[in-house]
Amino acid sequence: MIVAQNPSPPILELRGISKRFLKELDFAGRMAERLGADIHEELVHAVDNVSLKIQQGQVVGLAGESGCGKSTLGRIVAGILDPSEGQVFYRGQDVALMPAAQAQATALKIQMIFQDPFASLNPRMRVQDIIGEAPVVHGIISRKEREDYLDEIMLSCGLDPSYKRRYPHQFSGGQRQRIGIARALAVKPEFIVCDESVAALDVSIQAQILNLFIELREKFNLTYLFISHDLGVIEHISDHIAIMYLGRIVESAPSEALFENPNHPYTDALLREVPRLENRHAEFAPIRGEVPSPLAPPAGCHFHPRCPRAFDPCAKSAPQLVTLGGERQSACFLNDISMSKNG
Amino acid sequence: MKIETGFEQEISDPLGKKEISPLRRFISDFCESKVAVVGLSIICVIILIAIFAPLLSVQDPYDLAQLDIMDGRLPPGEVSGTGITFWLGSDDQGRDMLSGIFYGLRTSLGVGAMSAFIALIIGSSLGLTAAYFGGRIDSLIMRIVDIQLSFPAVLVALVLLAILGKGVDKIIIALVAVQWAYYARTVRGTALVERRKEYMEAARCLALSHSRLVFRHLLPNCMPPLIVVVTVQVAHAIALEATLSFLGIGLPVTEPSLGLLIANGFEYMLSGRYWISFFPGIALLLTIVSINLVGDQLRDVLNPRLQS
Amino acid sequence: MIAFLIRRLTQSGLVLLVMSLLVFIGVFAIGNPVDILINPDADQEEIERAIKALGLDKPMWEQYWIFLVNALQGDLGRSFVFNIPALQLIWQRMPATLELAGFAMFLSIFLGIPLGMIAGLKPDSWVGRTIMSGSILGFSLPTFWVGLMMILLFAVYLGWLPASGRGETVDVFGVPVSFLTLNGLSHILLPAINLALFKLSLTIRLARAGTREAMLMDYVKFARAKGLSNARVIMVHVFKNIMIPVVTVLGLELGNVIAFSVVTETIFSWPGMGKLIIDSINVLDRPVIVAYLLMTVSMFIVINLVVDIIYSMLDPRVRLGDMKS
Amino acid sequence: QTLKIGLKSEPSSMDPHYHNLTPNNMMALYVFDRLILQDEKQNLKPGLAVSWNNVDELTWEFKLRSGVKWHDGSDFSADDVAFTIGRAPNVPNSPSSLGRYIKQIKSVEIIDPLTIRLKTEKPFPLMPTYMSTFGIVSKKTGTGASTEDYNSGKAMNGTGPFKFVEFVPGDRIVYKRNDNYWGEKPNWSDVIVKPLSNNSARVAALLAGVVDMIDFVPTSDIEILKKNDKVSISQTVSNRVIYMHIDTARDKSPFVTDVNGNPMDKNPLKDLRVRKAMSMAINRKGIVEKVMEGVAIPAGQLLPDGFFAISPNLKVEPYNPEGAKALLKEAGWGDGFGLTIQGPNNRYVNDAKIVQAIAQMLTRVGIKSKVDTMPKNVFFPRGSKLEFSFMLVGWGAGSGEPSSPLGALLHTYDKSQGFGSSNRGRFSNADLDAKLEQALATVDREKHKNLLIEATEIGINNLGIIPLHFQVNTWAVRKGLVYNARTDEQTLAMGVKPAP
Amino acid sequence: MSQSQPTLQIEDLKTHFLTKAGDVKAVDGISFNVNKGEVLGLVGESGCGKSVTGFSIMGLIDHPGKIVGGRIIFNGTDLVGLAETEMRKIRGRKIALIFQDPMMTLNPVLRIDTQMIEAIQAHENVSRKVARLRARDALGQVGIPSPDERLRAYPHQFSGGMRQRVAIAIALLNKPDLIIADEPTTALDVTIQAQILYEAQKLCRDTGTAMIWITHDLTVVAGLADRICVMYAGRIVEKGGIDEVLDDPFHPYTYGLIGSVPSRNKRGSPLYQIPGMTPSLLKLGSGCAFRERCSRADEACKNMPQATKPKPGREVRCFHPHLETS
Ligand SMILES: Nc1ncnc2c1ncn2[C@@H]1O[C@H](COP(=O)(O)OP(=O)(O)OP(=O)(O)O)[C@@H](O)[C@H]1O
Ligand SMILES: Nc1ncnc2c1ncn2[C@@H]1O[C@H](COP(=O)(O)OP(=O)(O)OP(=O)(O)O)[C@@H](O)[C@H]1O
Ligand SMILES: [Mg+2]
Ligand SMILES: [Mg+2]
Repeated sequence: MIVAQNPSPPILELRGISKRFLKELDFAGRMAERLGADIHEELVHAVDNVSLKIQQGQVVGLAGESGCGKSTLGRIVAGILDPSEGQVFYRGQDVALMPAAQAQATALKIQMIFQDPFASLNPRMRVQDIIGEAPVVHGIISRKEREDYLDEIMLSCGLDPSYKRRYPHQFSGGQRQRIGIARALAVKPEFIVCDESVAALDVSIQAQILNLFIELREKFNLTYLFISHDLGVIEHISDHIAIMYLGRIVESAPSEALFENPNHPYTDALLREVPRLENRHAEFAPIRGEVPSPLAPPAGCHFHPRCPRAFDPCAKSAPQLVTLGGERQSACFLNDISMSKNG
Repeated sequence: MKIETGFEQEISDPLGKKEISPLRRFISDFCESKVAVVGLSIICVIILIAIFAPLLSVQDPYDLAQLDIMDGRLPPGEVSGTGITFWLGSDDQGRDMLSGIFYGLRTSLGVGAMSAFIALIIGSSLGLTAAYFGGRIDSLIMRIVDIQLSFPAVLVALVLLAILGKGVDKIIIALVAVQWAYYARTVRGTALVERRKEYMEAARCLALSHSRLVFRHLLPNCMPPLIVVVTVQVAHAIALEATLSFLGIGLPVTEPSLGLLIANGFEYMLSGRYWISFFPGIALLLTIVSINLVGDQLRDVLNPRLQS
Repeated sequence: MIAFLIRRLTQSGLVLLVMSLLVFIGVFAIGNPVDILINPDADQEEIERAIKALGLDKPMWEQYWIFLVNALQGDLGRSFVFNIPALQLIWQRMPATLELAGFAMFLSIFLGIPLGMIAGLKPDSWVGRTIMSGSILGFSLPTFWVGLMMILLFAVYLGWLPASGRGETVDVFGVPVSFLTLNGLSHILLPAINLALFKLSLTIRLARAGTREAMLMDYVKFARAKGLSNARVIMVHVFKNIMIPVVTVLGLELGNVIAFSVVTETIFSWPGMGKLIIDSINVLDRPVIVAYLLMTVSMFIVINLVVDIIYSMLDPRVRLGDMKS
Repeated sequence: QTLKIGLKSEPSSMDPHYHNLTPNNMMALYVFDRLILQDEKQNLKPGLAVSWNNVDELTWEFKLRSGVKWHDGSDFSADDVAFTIGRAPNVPNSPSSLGRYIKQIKSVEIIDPLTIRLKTEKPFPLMPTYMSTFGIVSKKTGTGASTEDYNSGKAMNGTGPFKFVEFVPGDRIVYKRNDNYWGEKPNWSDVIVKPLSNNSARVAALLAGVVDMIDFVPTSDIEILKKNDKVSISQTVSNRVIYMHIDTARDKSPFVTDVNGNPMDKNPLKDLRVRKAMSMAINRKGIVEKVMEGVAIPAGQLLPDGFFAISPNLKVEPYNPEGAKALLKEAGWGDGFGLTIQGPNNRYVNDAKIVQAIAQMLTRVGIKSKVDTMPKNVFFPRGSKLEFSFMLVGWGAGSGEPSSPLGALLHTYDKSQGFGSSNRGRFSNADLDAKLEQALATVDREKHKNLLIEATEIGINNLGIIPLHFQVNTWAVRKGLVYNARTDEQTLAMGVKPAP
Repeated sequence: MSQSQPTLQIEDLKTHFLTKAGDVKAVDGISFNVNKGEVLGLVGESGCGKSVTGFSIMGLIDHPGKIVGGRIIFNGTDLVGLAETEMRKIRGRKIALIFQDPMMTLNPVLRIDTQMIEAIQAHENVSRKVARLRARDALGQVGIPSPDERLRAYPHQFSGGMRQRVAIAIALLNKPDLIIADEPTTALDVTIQAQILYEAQKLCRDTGTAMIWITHDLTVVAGLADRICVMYAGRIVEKGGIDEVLDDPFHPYTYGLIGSVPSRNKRGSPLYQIPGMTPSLLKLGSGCAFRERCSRADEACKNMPQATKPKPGREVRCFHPHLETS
């Protein structure tokens, strides 16, 4: 009974992840700064204290405007970047503390699919090497099994195996994206980070790839962290959605709940601006202003200068992400008020 | 935004049956320019001549015992004391100009290619190291590169050769010393761009080793600009060697390169004995111009920005 | 800007130091200038006296130290050959070289950019092809060979232009220049063209590549969509963009022009620094060699600095502070 | 009328005493007279001194010319000569001073304004020759004047045929005629001297009419210039002998190898027979004809015919490759050996080509030769450090007689006495040493001469050096002019005259 | 809506690129009208010829391209074959163009004011001062704060959205009759896109400027356009009022396109998927270009279908339109 109530740990958990990019000054720069020149170290808080749990088999969407830190977070999850602070747990184990062999195995378990179908494939390798290199190197398959294995993977990604001796440039964008997916699948991952994986594709192709994602998820029991700035796509594919603004998660909720009833004013505004087929002759009422520079984010709640409902405390301190019942979390001072009213 | 031309689409049409490797595609692009193809053919001929010079020559112009000073400065077509016909005349030492040019090509090309090759190895390893590891290593290497590049090549070579003395090895050292930095800079530049591309991230995601990343993924993608730099630098090296020989430093006189042949014949120019300087000059011109023609077309073909 | 200057100055100081040391060691390694300078008739005692007089009997490190201390006070030593301060010797020769280099640069810029732009605008026309073929030739021909051919053709066979020397000069602010008199101009023309040929080709290629690239850019199309005349699009939008690579590369090449004048000056007997350095190397006149190299390097440093500043003015996207070198 | 001269070598300074170097000494002649002058054949003739003689073995008396005026108008006197003798060896920073020609003078005695006596420690027969090597400067302007003052013209106050106008290093030197010159007045009101170091450029400048006269016409262009009707040529043999210096002293010589190029413990060059064979293997006529294009004279001794103390017994070694082979065999080197010949490539006329030609010839008789030529700046220091085995060098006897090459090249190396300073082969022969030293202490002209001839014969017969040829120097002038070609390679505007 | 002549009337326009590999029929016989004050949406997948249509109208086809047939009647004049000098007077003054990538359309090395003032002075003989004032007003009009200072800035000092607004301001400078907007929001975030769409909409309403909005994003057109043309492989396969077409597409391609847009009611389930991919314009056969990917295709489709008008105000090029659903 107790065991049942304590389900297995989430496949992936982020705790207090921060990533800072610091552009340091060299010797001359420091001298000049002393002398009063207008030069400073530039610190970008790309990801700021993000916590997130992803359950086995879930698709978690991560949305937000350009530069809000989505890709950075995705890269940290995929192990390409190390976080400046915080821990990444994979199946309950801190990735940073794993012994080397296990760390490598985990690294293979988490794969990434990229945005640019042109830049994400090595133009000087044949498809068979792009897909087949890593499984052979890591001993997942033997060299002899390679051909069959390639055929199998390519087929499941909707690629004709007879193309495997070709180079990436001989494929269309959609096919290239499939090759990228096949490359990731070839090392038998459990978790896939999709960073804007359909953003560069035409609608009709985009639909093909989205369908492929859904299909593969069932077939291989995959878990996705699906990053996109296109809320339509996110809404379509995700079970759970996290909205980021300037490095912080401002709201995180199951998709239905989020779209039905956004809590954070930023989520609210964002959702209203998503163009939809159903909205004809729309009256556009945009949020004023643009995302501030991450070099000098506004104090307090980063969103407050653009927020129609901002009030005093918003400029002073940053609201914490609080659980609002169910799986919904939001970081807004308005919730404190409504909660205190309710309570 | 990429504008796709019909041409490219045809080649890359995944539904089509044609399979065209990058090499084939590159060759077809290259052959677009007739001049470049002519240039390439000339280079091939020149290389063949250089390789087979001993078979093609009536005389070993580097073997003093085969030269007779009494055959010196014969005009084209004259017959030497030993019965050899000097089709392009002979120089002041009685060296058959045609044989001299064949051997000179050998030396010039050899020196150019060798120095470019060594500089390529040194420069690109340093450049790759700098780009891949970044940080202090990068700054250190690149500062040295900057310093090296801020010295004009002629001067460095001049001073260096004055110190080192004569010899094929010496001139190769000098040429490498003035060339490596170009490769380092080029490789680093491209490697920095390529390193940030998503395929590198993907490769890292696949937990591949550093050496695999650098040599199998990064290096091949840095090649196109390198190839262009190599051609240009080979041409430069040949010209620079000729210039240095002309200034009287560089190669030993008994084993003249094209530049040295020109320099030797230069003083006979005014007196009407044009052949000593003129024919090697033409050979040098042909060599450098055709290398540059090829390099030019390579630059166009390999430049992603001009590629449709 | 300050950071940029500090970075540059420290770097330059280092370069100068390292370079002077290397040259010092290098020249030391070649040998003793006295063997060449001295009259062959001289006996051993005389040789020793001369070695002492030139301070060459001291160990190298001591010589270098003495040199450094003096150099910091602006004294780069006296020419062994001419017995005048090496710096003064170079100053005397510098205007001639700078004039030659400047004139060559002038030619390559004012011919190269228009030609390159024409070739870039009409890459497939016969004009464009001719220009490009010409530039490949100019790029490939070794300077010395062209110089010889030019003398042969223009001076000897045609007799149009003088073969060598500098011709009449006029003092402008105390600096003799020759391009102001007809005679001077006729003297400078051949060497300047000779020296300019390579840079001219380079400029043509840069301008052509830049133009071709710019013409493909959206902003050119947008400019035309605004209804601008072709002339304005080319002279303003395209031109300003190609100026960036042209100025940067040519600026840096100015250093090379000055260096390459070694060859041109030798052929045309132009009384500049290039000839001086060759002569000095031939007689191992170490103070002059070191001073010359220090001077040219300093000149490069200044040129690079100016180029970077111009670059940052031409390209508003660039901040000087971010520049490394 | 203006005369424009294109010179191969530029003087390094206008100071007549700064640098003992042919271009300097020659340009100094334009402005500064000497006590004794040399004619174009290097015979001595009166200059500022009208006569000279020995008062005793150790004292030389010079009678000075009267009525000579300095360019600034003041009078010339013995004071100036004394001042010059004091200054010439002591110019600060001089890389090569004139002290060599003056150090024998123990004291100077001014008898009257036009008589001066020079005393030596030992009898010194070369005194008049040495007094013809340096220009006399004015005491008035010269006192305290530095080299810079001469370059700028401030101290350029001479008695010579030309007055100094300006010196722009690397570009030109300008003179104008001294209308008050005591001797024959030059034909030119103005002279512009331009340094044109590049051979072809110099010829081109003459052809293009930029200059009226050039020196060191490259051998390859002489033929065509002779045919050109706009110019004329004047030639004469020079006092410069081109020779091969041989390592005759060491048992193991650095560049002698066995036939296969391996180092060898024996030095065949020590064997006179081998040296003789090498000399016989060299086709001097071939070199003169083909390399020098006829502009040289095969040499059998240290100075060409017509100079002082020429041996009538020494003949040019005939070309005899068969004899050379036989001789080599006799000496036990029938299989030959390996040798690298060094030489400069920018010092003498066609130097690098001669080296190659010699390598050809030696190879043909079995001495496998390689060639290594280098710029003079590298060559001479290395040669002086005895790094070579067999090298090409040249020697111009500035004094016009054989004691200078004998002392510098063939006398045993002796630092303390200043002998053998250029003896890069370390040839040593006690007989020769004795004869030469005796000659140098013999004031009697005839005895002196015979001793020198004997010494020369010893040196040449023992092949301390192998003489190749004497350079013939060539000047080219615009048609309508003639130049009295000089054996000492000097190019003097005074010697240029309109063609008769 | 008045019955006056449409601002732009395109009849059977054909623009081909005569490349070495063959003729690329980028635009192959399209016809449509744009009326005053109307927003026409031109949608289609990448490479179907949308931009080429826009450039054809502007007379700015790149080198191997040529208008090989048809007429472009703008305010009564045929622009095809118009002299370059005449065309220049129309460009930027009567018809303005906005491009997709705001990073690329402004010249990076020229200041904003230079680029705006030249656009005015190219058409009107006014002083710099006056032109500058007008430029400032235009910037204000598109909602750029403190336009006076911003005029002196360089493009790189602006964010993407701001740059696109500058481009719009430039388009507005000469109060054109027609604006061709070629995917002006594709590179922008949703929030910024909303701002641009807002400006564009306001503009058409306030000034009565007609607009052709080129995009591949049906959802954007849905909110903005009055009428829509769907392009496929150089031809317009369907056109009509926005509501009618989106609610009731006739052409199988339009049908598929709409089906493949993710939307609320299709969440989680697979999207409608058009098989295959866009064909190469080089190798188009004579028949319907879509037939390879079309589920309804049959022998008839090997011929080129002609435009039919199954309903008033609607037009479709298909032998087997989805008429039964309506
Ligand atoms: N390597 C880096 N060095 C410095 N700053 C960086 C680096 N990578 C990202 N940043 C900064 O971190 C912030 C977040 O970047 P990130 O790429 O994660 O944004 P994003 O949400 O993926 O944006 P987009 O939607 O444009 O892809 C940005 O401001 C970016 O400039
Ligand atoms: N300069 C050119 N040379 C050859 N073909 C061209 C050229 N420009 C465009 N094309 C062809 O014309 C066709 C239509 O191009 P166009 O740019 O109009 O497409 P688009 O619909 O705007 O696509 P996108 O959505 O990618 O902007 C393309 O297939 C392209 O291959
Ligand atoms: Mg991103
Ligand atoms: Mg387009």
